[in-house]
Amino acid sequence: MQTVVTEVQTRESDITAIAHQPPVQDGVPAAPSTDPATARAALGTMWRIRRFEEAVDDLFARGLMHGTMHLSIGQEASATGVCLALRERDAITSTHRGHGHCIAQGADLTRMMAELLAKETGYCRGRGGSMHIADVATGNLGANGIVGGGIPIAAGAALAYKMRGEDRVVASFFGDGATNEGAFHEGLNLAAIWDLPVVFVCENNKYGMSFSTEFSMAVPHVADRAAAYGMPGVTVDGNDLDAVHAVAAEAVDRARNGGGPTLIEAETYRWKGHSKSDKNLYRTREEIAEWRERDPIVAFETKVTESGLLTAADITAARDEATDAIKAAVREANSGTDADPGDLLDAVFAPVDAAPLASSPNQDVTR
Amino acid sequence: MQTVVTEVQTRESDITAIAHQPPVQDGVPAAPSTDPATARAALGTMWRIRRFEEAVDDLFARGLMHGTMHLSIGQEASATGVCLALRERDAITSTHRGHGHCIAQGADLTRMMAELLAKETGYCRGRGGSMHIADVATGNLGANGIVGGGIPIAAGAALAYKMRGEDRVVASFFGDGATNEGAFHEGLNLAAIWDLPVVFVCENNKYGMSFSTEFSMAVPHVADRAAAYGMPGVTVDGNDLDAVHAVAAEAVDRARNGGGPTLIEAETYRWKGHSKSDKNLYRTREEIAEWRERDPIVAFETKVTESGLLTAADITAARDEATDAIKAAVREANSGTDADPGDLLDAVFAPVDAAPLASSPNQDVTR
Amino acid sequence: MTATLPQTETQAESRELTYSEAIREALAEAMTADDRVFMLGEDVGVYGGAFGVSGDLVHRFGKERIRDTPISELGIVGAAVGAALAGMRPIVEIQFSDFTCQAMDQIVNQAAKIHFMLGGAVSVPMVLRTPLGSGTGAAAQHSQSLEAWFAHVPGLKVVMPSTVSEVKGLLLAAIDDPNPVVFLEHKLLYRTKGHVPAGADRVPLGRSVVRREGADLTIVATGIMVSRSLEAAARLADEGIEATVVDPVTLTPLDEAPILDAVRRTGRVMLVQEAPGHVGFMSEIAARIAGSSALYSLEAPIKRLCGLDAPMPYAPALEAAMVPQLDDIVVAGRALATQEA
Amino acid sequence: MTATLPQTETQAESRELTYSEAIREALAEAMTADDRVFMLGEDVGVYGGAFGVSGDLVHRFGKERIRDTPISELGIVGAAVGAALAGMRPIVEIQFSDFTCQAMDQIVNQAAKIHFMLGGAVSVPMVLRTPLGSGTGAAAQHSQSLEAWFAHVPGLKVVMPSTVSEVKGLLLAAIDDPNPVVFLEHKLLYRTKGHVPAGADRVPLGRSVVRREGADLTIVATGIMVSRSLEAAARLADEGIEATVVDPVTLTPLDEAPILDAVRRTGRVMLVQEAPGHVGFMSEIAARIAGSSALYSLEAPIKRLCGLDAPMPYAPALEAAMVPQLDDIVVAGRALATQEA
Ligand SMILES: Cc1ncc(C[n+]2csc(CCOP(=O)(O)OP(=O)(O)O)c2C)c(N)n1
Ligand SMILES: Cc1ncc(C[n+]2csc(CCOP(=O)(O)OP(=O)(O)O)c2C)c(N)n1
Ligand SMILES: [Mg+2]
Ligand SMILES: [Mg+2]
Repeated sequence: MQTVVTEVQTRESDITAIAHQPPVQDGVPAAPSTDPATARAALGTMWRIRRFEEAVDDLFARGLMHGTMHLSIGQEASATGVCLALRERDAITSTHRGHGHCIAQGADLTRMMAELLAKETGYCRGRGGSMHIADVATGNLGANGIVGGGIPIAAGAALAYKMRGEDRVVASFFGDGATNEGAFHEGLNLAAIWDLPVVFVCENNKYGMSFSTEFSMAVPHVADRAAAYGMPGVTVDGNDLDAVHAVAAEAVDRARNGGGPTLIEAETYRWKGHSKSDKNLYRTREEIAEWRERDPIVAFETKVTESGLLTAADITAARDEATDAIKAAVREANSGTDADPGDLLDAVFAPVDAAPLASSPNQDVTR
Repeated sequence: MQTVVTEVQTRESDITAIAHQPPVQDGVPAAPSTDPATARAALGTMWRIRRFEEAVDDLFARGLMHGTMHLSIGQEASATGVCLALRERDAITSTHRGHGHCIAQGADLTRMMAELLAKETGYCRGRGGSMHIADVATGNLGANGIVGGGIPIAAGAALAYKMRGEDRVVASFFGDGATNEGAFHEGLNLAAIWDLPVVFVCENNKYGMSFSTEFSMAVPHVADRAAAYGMPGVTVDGNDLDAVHAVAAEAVDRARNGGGPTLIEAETYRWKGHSKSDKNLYRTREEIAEWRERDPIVAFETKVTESGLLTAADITAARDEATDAIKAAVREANSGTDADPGDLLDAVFAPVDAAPLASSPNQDVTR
Repeated sequence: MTATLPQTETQAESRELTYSEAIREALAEAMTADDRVFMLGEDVGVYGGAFGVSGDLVHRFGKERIRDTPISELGIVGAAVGAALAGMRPIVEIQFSDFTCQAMDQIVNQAAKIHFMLGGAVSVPMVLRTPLGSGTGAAAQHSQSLEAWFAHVPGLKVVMPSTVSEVKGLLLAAIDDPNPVVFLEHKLLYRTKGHVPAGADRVPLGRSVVRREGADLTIVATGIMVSRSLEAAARLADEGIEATVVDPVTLTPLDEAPILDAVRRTGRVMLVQEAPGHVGFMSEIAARIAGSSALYSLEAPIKRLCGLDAPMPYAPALEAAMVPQLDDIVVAGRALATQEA
Repeated sequence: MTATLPQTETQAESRELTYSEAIREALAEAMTADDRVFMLGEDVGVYGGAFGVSGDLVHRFGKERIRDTPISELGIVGAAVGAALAGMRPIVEIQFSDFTCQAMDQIVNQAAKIHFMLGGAVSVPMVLRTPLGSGTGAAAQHSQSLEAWFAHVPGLKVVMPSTVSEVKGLLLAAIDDPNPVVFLEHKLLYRTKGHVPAGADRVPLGRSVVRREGADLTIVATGIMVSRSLEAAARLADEGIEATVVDPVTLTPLDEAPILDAVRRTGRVMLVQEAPGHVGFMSEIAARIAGSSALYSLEAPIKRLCGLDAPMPYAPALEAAMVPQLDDIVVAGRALATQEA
């Protein structure tokens, strides 16, 4: 338990460096495309996600990374837009396709990369890998290898905040495929009946692995499912950062003020296969090409340069900084020590005697 | 497997004795209250359910019955109305509160009572008891001790019928509480995307054990949940036999003709406690009294006598016949031999060598 | 031993309570002492719990902390995991242990693994209480004993309290524990009575208890089989056969030493559980004995007396035939003790 | 032996196939021979299955019979139960055995018990195929070996095919069987090659196989540990230590005689499994030995060499350290064989 506490303290300084929320005017948070600092930060986040995953793709291809991986390239706006709408001390639950969420919450790229490279210096000491990556200090309650696994967990965290009278919110990410799991139904129902401060964010990238949403559900939109829980459901262009941010900000605000949960469906697309073993037999080249045209990063760059908010130089700088940051992260991560098999058995249980829990602060996985 | 086949044959004659479906005029089945034979049969069924459960209640109270029990007294119209809308060779899945469904499908009262009295002559040879009672020959795929357990099973049976091109329908009974289980969500979604011939029948008796639907879900009606699956959802007065039958007949017809599933919510009430251990602390005497006023049997009797369809003598006869039938069932059941602990281990697996499956007819649990 | 609650009162004071009351007392004391502790489950509120364990707690602690839930086992266990991650101390009740099947993903893939998967950054301090066992005529979907499953999952602690006097202290220790603890209560114990310390004394997890000493035979038993075995041992003693009875109490992490010691002293072992024998918890006890030097002390094959490998039937005679009864234990114990070495 | 399919072809013909191909061949032959057989699961259609097992079957049998499903493990296993009750022969694939946790209610409370609960009036002829095990860097939620759970559930048959040459015949026998069969395929076996009979010969369930004879030591191993143990046995043979290797193949119902016989002949036993040892399947094997007269033949304590009692880590070195490797088996085998009696 002590570890957690120390962790929170060391991380504090880094995190405040991350421009998180756009300024609020007349109670409404400004669109990212209208505030230069926010626009720059958001663009930086999206590029960090993109470059991080390109690096991961490359490391896997060269046999330098192990296991499996699920890339969110093409989906950067939904992670970024939602997390931009959160405050410090809010939390998220993430998925198997979770690098973007983790980065958007402000995790350290080196420790993320170190985790994927199976280093002791990684966020999970090499025990978790890509599918379980989490920086608890930035409020990430964990990626999850189980489709839908994070949904009831998000409801539970929100319940804790509500019971303690804290005005904190949980954003729970999941895919379209996850909405067919019982966990989705039960988690949303609990959040609805208890008016919990959760925002359910479905990143609808049209497929659960190979199975199209056209066949996996009998309603046109995931958001239609909100009706079963008496909560607002809204579909948004998940590749439009401003649009995602706007619906998320509204939902977060409602959640924070006791208005209960919302189901957001962000329509987006993954450019890459589901995982390394995907031969893309279930979708057409044309469809992929069409969505690549709708690159969320390019769209945002075009918008903010056309409006004159940022210059071409700002754009280049954002991209280059991200590129450099990832390169540095790979380099530094690589120099970390490998995860050590020595204490596997000790690591199974949290020690009972380490710190009497009553005298320790609440375990509280956010900055 | 041979047993099943024999079973089907011996039962055939009894079952045709049960007036099952009302006559169809202009493609629409007549309301039970408009056809004397149907009205008589339906009333007989409702009384058999009522009397059967009263007898069970009494046997428990006197310590002559073991285990636990869940009575559906007050809910007779929904079981009766739905099963009346089914044809021979259609199937049902039932619940922990399943005596009514079993009787409405035409099961033999003596074998039911024998089961509850833990006799070798019971439907399940005393192995199942009340919570697992089933007469497979009348298409009952089983009561279920697991809340929501029968829902995906119903979808699977319907899938089998559809794949084989048979025009058979499955009605799946469950309570309001069951609609909060993941199994409900997953079962309805499968039925929806595969356009399966299932009718989902929620007997909304306002409580899942002690928990009111007011608190267990955030929508006014269970039927509202149909929207998440793109299927019709309809709420009906579950104590009005004609009304239940009408919506069920429409849904069954749609299912049989390839129109896919329907979610029916039959609003009703259980007069008795959830089970023997219920102290009724969660509901008021007034509420119970109010619903007792809305007795589905009395309502139907009033309707058909006021309309002149049946005479007071018909009514008395229906009730007395049921009373006598139950008395006879208890008597006969009691004279059966007790279930025998001898073959417990042999009964775990169906024998592999008994009959080569390829040469046996399909296992097919309906008359 | 870690303690959330102050350990002020003396152990001297004790009252006769039922097993249910002792559990309820632990719940009440933990909630009084620590705001983070709360309880959720189906019908735990005004109904008082399917087996009456929560009783009147909702009136003392309110609906927020004695939280009725919809019938959604997966959802509520998941909610407990999330609440634990966010700093609470949830206690979730599953009405019958059979319904943990609905929640297995959250129990096994989430609660048990999160601490390890996240490299120790967080833990999941929650307790999952659930009644198991047969004897009530509830048949195959309401009578299972699934302790072997939980014990096999690394990351879960598993407790099977067999006595009224310890159940309170064990539950308090489980609530203290920073790890997920599965707390398995036998239905037939709920109404049994015993002396319970008035204070908040913990009974530490992970300690096997020798309930009786005897030189001829060791009986290892869990749950409801502990009292049944003690009764059998008393009967055997009348015949001059003295049995040691060991109760592991905590199945994971298992304290094997007292068991192995007893085997070394007695040379003969009988393992008694209610659950079906095949790949059950007692298989592990047999494997521990046969895998240690205690093997060399064995004077006869290890006798397992377990539930039959069948689903639980409804008929009372069949239900009784399914699991070891007092007479079965006496007969098997006598046979074992008198068997030629 | 019961047969759904005609047993015309001769056993002589055999081709080299991979384990995946052999499974696919069984699926195809069963579907060709019997209209009732169909397959459902996530991504079994055009994707060809998460591990490529169904491959091109959707093109040969169509989308109805090679049925892609939403991500709804509970729902699809339930649908298989219902289809089986209604006269079909469903084969359901769960992508990773970890996700059987989602479906446990339908597997355990429904499929396994319906035949018994309904007094034998119906049976549930279905096969649940699922890959288990580690070795792919997929970490704690995608690498479990849960065979002990299934084996502990009365009413389920549990098969763990360890060889390419038998997997086809075992799957055909599983499809024939009128009971629910859990068919556990190790991921690392999928690409291994072996000779497979061309015909539809069944390999009956419920028979342990002695894979190698040797007088010094008995190794009992399951799944991926069978080939690893055979390799270790070959190495030990180079040192003059001769091991018998027994593979139970079917965990429930277990054919214990060949194991006990081998123990009687060799006096020393090592039990090797990938799953964590605590309350695992090999605990049962140890219990069977120690519970029989084979006990008297033991010259040393029964050695269990199992996965560590921890969740599966991601890092390759840690993942490897978690489960018995070739060297571990050799070292432990040597120690056991040379231990003083
Ligand atoms: C319970 C469970 N079932 C199946 C899987 C295997 N699986 C991993 S990701 C995935 C697809 C998920 O689809 P979706 O929720 O839409 O997320 P996406 O991958 O599209 O981001 C599947 C089937 C899993 N990890 N967990
Ligand atoms: C999965 C599961 N959870 C909990 C229970 C315990 N239980 C039995 S019936 C019941 C209430 C069911 O409510 P509802 O579905 O509305 O049916 P009703 O009893 O009102 O007919 C509960 C909680 C169970 N049998 N199965
Ligand atoms: Mg998707
Ligand atoms: Mg109800």
